[in-house]
Amino acid sequence: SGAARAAARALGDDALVLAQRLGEWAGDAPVLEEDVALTNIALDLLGQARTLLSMTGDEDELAYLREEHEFHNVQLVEQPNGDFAVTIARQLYFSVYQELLYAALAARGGELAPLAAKAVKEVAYHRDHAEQWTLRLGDGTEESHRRMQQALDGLWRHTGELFAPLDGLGVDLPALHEEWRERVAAVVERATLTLPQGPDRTPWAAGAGRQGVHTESFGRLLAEMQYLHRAHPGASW
Amino acid sequence: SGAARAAARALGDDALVLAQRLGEWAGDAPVLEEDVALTNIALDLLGQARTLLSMTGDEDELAYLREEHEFHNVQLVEQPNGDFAVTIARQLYFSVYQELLYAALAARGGELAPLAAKAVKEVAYHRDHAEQWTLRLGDGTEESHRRMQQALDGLWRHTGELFAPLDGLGVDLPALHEEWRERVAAVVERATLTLPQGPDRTPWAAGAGRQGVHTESFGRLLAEMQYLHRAHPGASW
Amino acid sequence: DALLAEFDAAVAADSRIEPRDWMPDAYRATLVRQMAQHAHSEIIGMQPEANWITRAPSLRRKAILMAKVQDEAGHGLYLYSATETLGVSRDDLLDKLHAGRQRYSSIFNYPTLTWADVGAIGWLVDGAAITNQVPLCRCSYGPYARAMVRICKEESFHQRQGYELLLALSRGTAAQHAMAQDAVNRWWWPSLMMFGPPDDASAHSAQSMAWKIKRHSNDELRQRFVDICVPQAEVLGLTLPDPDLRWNEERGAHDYGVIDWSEFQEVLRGNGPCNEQRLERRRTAHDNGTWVRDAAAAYAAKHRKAQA
Amino acid sequence: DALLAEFDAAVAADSRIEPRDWMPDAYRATLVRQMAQHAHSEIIGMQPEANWITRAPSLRRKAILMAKVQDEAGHGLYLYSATETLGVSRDDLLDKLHAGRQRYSSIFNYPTLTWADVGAIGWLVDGAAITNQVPLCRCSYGPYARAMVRICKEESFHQRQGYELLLALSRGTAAQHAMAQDAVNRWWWPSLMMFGPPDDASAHSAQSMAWKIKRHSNDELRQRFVDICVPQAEVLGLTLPDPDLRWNEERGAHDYGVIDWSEFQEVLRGNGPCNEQRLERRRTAHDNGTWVRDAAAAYAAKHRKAQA
Repeated sequence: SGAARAAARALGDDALVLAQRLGEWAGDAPVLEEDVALTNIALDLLGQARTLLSMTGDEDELAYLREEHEFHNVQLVEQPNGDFAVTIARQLYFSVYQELLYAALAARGGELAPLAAKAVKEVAYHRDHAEQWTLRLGDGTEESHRRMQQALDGLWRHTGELFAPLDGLGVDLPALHEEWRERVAAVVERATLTLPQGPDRTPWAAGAGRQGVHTESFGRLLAEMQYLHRAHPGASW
Repeated sequence: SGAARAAARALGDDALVLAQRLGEWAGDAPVLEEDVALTNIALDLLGQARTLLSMTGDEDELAYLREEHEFHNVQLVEQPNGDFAVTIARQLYFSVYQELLYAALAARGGELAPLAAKAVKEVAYHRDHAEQWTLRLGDGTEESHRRMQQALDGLWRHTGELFAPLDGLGVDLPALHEEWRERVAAVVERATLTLPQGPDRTPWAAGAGRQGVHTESFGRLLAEMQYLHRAHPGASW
Repeated sequence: DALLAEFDAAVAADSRIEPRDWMPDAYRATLVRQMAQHAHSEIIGMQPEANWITRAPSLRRKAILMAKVQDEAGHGLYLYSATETLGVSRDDLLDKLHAGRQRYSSIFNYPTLTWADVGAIGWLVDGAAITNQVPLCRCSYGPYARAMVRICKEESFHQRQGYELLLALSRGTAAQHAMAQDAVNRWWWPSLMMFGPPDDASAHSAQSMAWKIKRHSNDELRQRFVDICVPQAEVLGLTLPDPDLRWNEERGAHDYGVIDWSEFQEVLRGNGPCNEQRLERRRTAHDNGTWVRDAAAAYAAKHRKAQA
Repeated sequence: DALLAEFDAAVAADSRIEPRDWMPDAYRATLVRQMAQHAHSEIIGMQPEANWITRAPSLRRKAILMAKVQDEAGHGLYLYSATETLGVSRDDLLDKLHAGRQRYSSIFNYPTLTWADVGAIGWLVDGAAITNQVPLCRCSYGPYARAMVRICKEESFHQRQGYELLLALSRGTAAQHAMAQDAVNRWWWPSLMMFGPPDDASAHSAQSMAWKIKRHSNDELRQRFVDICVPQAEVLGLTLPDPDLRWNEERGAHDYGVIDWSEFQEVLRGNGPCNEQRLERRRTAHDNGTWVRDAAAAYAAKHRKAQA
């Protein structure tokens, strides 16, 4: 159905945009092992994006020729990389969500189940990676603790959106919210950090990526991603 | 003639690209007076660019639809803003050059003379602005001295290119080099700084913006500048 | 006492209060609060528009936008200077802004998502600002009133440019028209909120009106703005996103829908879409500039000494 | 003495020298220098290609490029590990790189100006690297030889992908074809320089050949590379920018033009187009990562203590 396709496309947008953000790290990670790990995660996400977008159209037309408001990714994934703590906080919030989501999709069967069953294994690694770093940064030095807490707090307002109902998905997203919160809280607590207390969504009603409304930095992300493709209309690469 | 048009276009590209770089500062200057001053300089340059480009074609087609290698600006103007000292060093080198160049163009008459006569007054202000800040930073604190010297040194390798002969311009650019060096040296000396000693051009023969070869950051500058225009082919704004 | 009586008489006679005149502490405090907020709004207000300088889709539009952002920096300069006549320094005011102890207009906590937002800010946000500010040109405090005369002139120029930008989009391609409509949809309600809470909930209004710092109530100005915008929207070929908007023959004015004041309060509390981003960017620019300001001060001190 | 004789015999017999074996100090120093340079080249080499990850013009190409850059990080890891078997730590090697006391391949001091450069690097730079490295798979030092086996396999994959990227451009639109030709024009000569100075001017070659760290002279390898590239360029439909390039029936090899070794020396001296930029970016990434590495170390120490 149209709604199912739109839902698949929204998940594809999530994966694509986060892959793009992680791709910005290449060569600049704090240790060489993280250059490998972050690129690895980016590649998994890019693979998921390609599968999901291809289910609903031509992957390159979708990635390169849509305007900003036609992307339906959550705002969390488009948030700038910031320092390594911000990237890890974004990974923690998103990978726990994605793991729950893909597990539910795999369990329920249907068109997305094969992708979800494969992706849930990849995402388990992403989540483990984010957890390990949350522990190290939270329970590392005073500076790393401060930065990690600040990162968790700063992105918290983009987490509520993850659990807004998504038509056509066939998964009850709001029902996953509590489980997500418990899993995140458990890691955060082990890391000697505090689960943020502020609002978990922006109060601005229109502020939801799922409705095609994004944040200022997303326009620049798209400009960079799409420029070359758009500069050569109709070319094959 | 074709060569004269190409030369006018190259000067227009210089002004356009530097205006674009200075435009990146808007809202982020170290003091409010500099938000005014840097934007003012950017506006002057943008005005020069529009006049020069319009003499050789449609200003927007030229600004928005050429590829990187079709821009013939010197590499100096495309160098990233860096800190305020880098921006000031770039302004100093370029405004002293532009003042000499426009004065020569105004004196010789011909098609570019009216523009040059007007622009030389604007550029005298740009040069004065750069001089005043070179003095303050050079003869300010230890940190500002260090940063200013580093900025002068870092950009020095892009200054030789300014005086490469430019066909069709009708001004003997190499002949202006010595005067430029003396003027820059006088300011640098008053600022208790040292005129850089290293090579004043990159040894890579192909490294000349006037031949359409640029530096890595230029591609990103163009992507940002041209994206929106290219995303709506044929639209009027 | 005599000073207060003299002050009250001057205000009543519509004379200007000048920096050297005696004034009540509360009058001074109210002015500092309002003028500082106004100055801060000019400099924070550069951010959402500067966001599009590097991406402006034609050179003509780029020049117009640069000039506008430059004017805003200039307005900031006048307003900080005018505020300094009340005995507070710009540095002090900036410190208070950066510490979150003084406000700027909440409207700048909304993002500029597309090029059309530049037009919508010009038409609606500058339009609302002018409606607010024109009466301030007759404000009882002289330096503020004079700054506003100059600012209003430039603002109305910006407002026309914004309108013209939107008109070009509205009459452009389908994608451009949609971009313009989307921007108006997002900016309309926040613009109405720029006039502040309804009169019955406005904390400072009565005293400010008595002092002739303020000359019309929030709701009066809001109504005036709505009445101006409706016919302009028609010419633009764009819809204002309010199903309750209609001409009321009896009142000789437009009725409009209920404003979501809970959103206003949230944004005011710091939870708007861009509050943190705006303040953080301002702080970063200021911090990155510290060594430059220090250098300028050191240079000036050296050369004063050398001349002495 | 006996140890040296044993070492020489092992090398002569084409046995592998292993980390615990005795080896001459100069052999060890030569290996450290060469392996460190090789490891540094992998990590600096990520920069020119990573420059295009965010702008790759199709998702398929983006995935291929990401995977390639990831492989380079992986190669860096193997090579630092292999170098550590000689008793120097990665931290120490990185410090020397950042201080400019150890080198990386000069080729990475050239910029990637267009998307086609990604293809040209794959075809020419990786091609030259493989030509250099295949003989290293039989290098006398075991850990280095084994690392090279793995690396060469992946590099030849990258080389084919680069070739295929250029082929698609060459057969694409006129603008794409021009982009490919321009990239080949810029990368051809620097690639030839990757084999190092001519044999008669090469400082370290003779001893390295005797030690079987090196197995062919610079000029031999360069000739091999040219002979491989010429027919490939023909299939690509691209011209190599050397008017003197032609088949020499007598030698059974291609003659080629004179290399501008002054450029090579300048780039080596630090005056190439990107020397400062590459090293500065590396240092910045390293410095920005200090607090992260410190945190990981502190965490590990705490939890070791907790378990003890």
